Amino acid sequence: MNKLMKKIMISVVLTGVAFALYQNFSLMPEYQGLNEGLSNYIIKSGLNDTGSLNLITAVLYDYRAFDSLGESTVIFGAVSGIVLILSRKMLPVSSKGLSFIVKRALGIMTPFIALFGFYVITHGHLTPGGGFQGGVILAAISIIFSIVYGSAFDYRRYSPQTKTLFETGGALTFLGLGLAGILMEGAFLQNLGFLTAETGTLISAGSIPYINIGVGFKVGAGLAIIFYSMIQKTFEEDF
Amino acid sequence: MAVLEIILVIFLVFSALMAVYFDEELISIIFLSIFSLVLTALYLLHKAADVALAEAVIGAGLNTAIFMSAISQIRHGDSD
Amino acid sequence: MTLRLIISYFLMITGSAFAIVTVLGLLRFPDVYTRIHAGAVVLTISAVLVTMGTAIYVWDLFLSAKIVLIGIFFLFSNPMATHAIARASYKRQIALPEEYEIDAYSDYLGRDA
Amino acid sequence: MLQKFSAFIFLLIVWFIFAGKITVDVLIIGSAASLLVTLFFSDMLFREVHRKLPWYHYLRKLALLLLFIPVFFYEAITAALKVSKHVFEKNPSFNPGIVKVKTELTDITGLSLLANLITLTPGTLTLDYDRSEKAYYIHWIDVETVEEAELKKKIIARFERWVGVIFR
Repeated sequence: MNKLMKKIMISVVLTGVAFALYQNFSLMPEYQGLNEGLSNYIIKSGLNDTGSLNLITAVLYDYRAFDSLGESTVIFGAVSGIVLILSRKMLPVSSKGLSFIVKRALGIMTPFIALFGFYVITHGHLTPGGGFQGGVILAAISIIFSIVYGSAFDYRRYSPQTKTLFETGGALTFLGLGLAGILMEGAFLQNLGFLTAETGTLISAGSIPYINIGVGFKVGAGLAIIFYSMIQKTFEEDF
Repeated sequence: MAVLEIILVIFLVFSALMAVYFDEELISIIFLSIFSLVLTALYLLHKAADVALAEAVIGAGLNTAIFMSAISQIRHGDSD
Repeated sequence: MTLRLIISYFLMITGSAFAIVTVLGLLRFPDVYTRIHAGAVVLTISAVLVTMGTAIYVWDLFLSAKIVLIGIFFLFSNPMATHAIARASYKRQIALPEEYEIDAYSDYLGRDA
Repeated sequence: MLQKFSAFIFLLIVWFIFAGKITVDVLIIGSAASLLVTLFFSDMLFREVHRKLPWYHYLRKLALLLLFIPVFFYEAITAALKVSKHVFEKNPSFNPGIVKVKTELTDITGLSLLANLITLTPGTLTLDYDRSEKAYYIHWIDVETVEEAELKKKIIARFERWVGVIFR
């Protein structure tokens, strides 16, 4: 099969997918106002049920928290697989990184990136963001270290063992809150009612902020491990 | 608003097609990151700030880095 | 239309004009390094002007401070990235300036230019 | 200790800007987050502070840094206008080249700050710094001279004094 044929085939398949998606969306029921349906129930009483101003976080970590547990388990599986296949040994890879001008200027910026990551994680139930997003921002710091300072620096700063500790700690926080839901409220991952404070404060919304923190650490450490085990190539020259 | 939306959707389709069209992996990755950026703008236009934040961080930032490291591994493996 | 709004619109429009100038410069300049010049200087200034205009437009203590932080981030990151790109492209010989008369850097690297 | 403490205070202020309000719960969570960031990254933020200088010297440096901002903005905007002028010429013709400029600074933060400032000024772009000769290699969009003193005056003199006072 030559290249042109390949491209034509890909275009045909993509057009078919686009048509199918369009059909699906056109078959969706008409919007019927704010009175019916599950989404309308969530919009109406989500704030009362969970105390979280951000309804997406309310759905992710309260109504469908079990799904989120599954998602973070998927990340755990991906990390395990990639580490098993790619990283034959967890050794620091030598690399000089970029010039010291870049290193110094990024050194000034890195703490603020980390602080912003923590901000996104802890404000998950009040403003846009949450555990997944903030965790990826934290993982970006590891990528910056590996590229700019060389991966040996990343290894010294926080080694794969530390990252594994963070990841496991995050997962255990999530599971522990789920078990606490069984003990206190009677169902797995039930929102802990006694932790709820006045709406709009940082320590409100039951167990949602703590689940956010756990997921944030887990996702950040997990993605950092994935990236770290992918860069095995050594760069002798600095550029 | 509608005009901006149409322009962004056209850009989206264009960048997706270009990502498929080029044989060079690097150019495909760059077009994918442009795709994520346009998608972020579209999400923001529809007032889905959460999804926009996730798309910007994961699509434009992390995916690009991981793909880059992956193709550097592959190239190291088979040719030089 | 108060004075504050006029100032903010002026800053934003100036910044956008500088952004257009950046694109023109990227298209018109002859080689890699001169194109990087257009990207570095003018784009940074345009981004900073737009962020300042937005900060004056919203005129709220914490929100404006946040937007100013974004501007400071640009101010640090853009010249740094420019320097990294230029140095890497010289050292990896991706686009060597062939016809430069004065080239002190190639002497430093020990390459005969 | 002073390094860690100043980094903590600075990060806490930035945290309040992020959060957008000053209440007790924001203070508690922010202290925890700032403490974590301080433990991991404080030596990268304020690298200079561990030297044996009394603390009010740093206040003086901070005041000078604030005074430097308007000067910087004036220079940067004139720089942008100069490069824009090149863009609108009929066929952009200039004489690019790479020159070597010596500097007296030794501090790493000052050197990288000066390099970034050079990149932001009209038509100059820092390529590298040579530690043994204490000199920058600068790509200049339109080389007018190769004389050493002349070069220094044209490219880095207006920033070097500021940066030299602030970071010694």
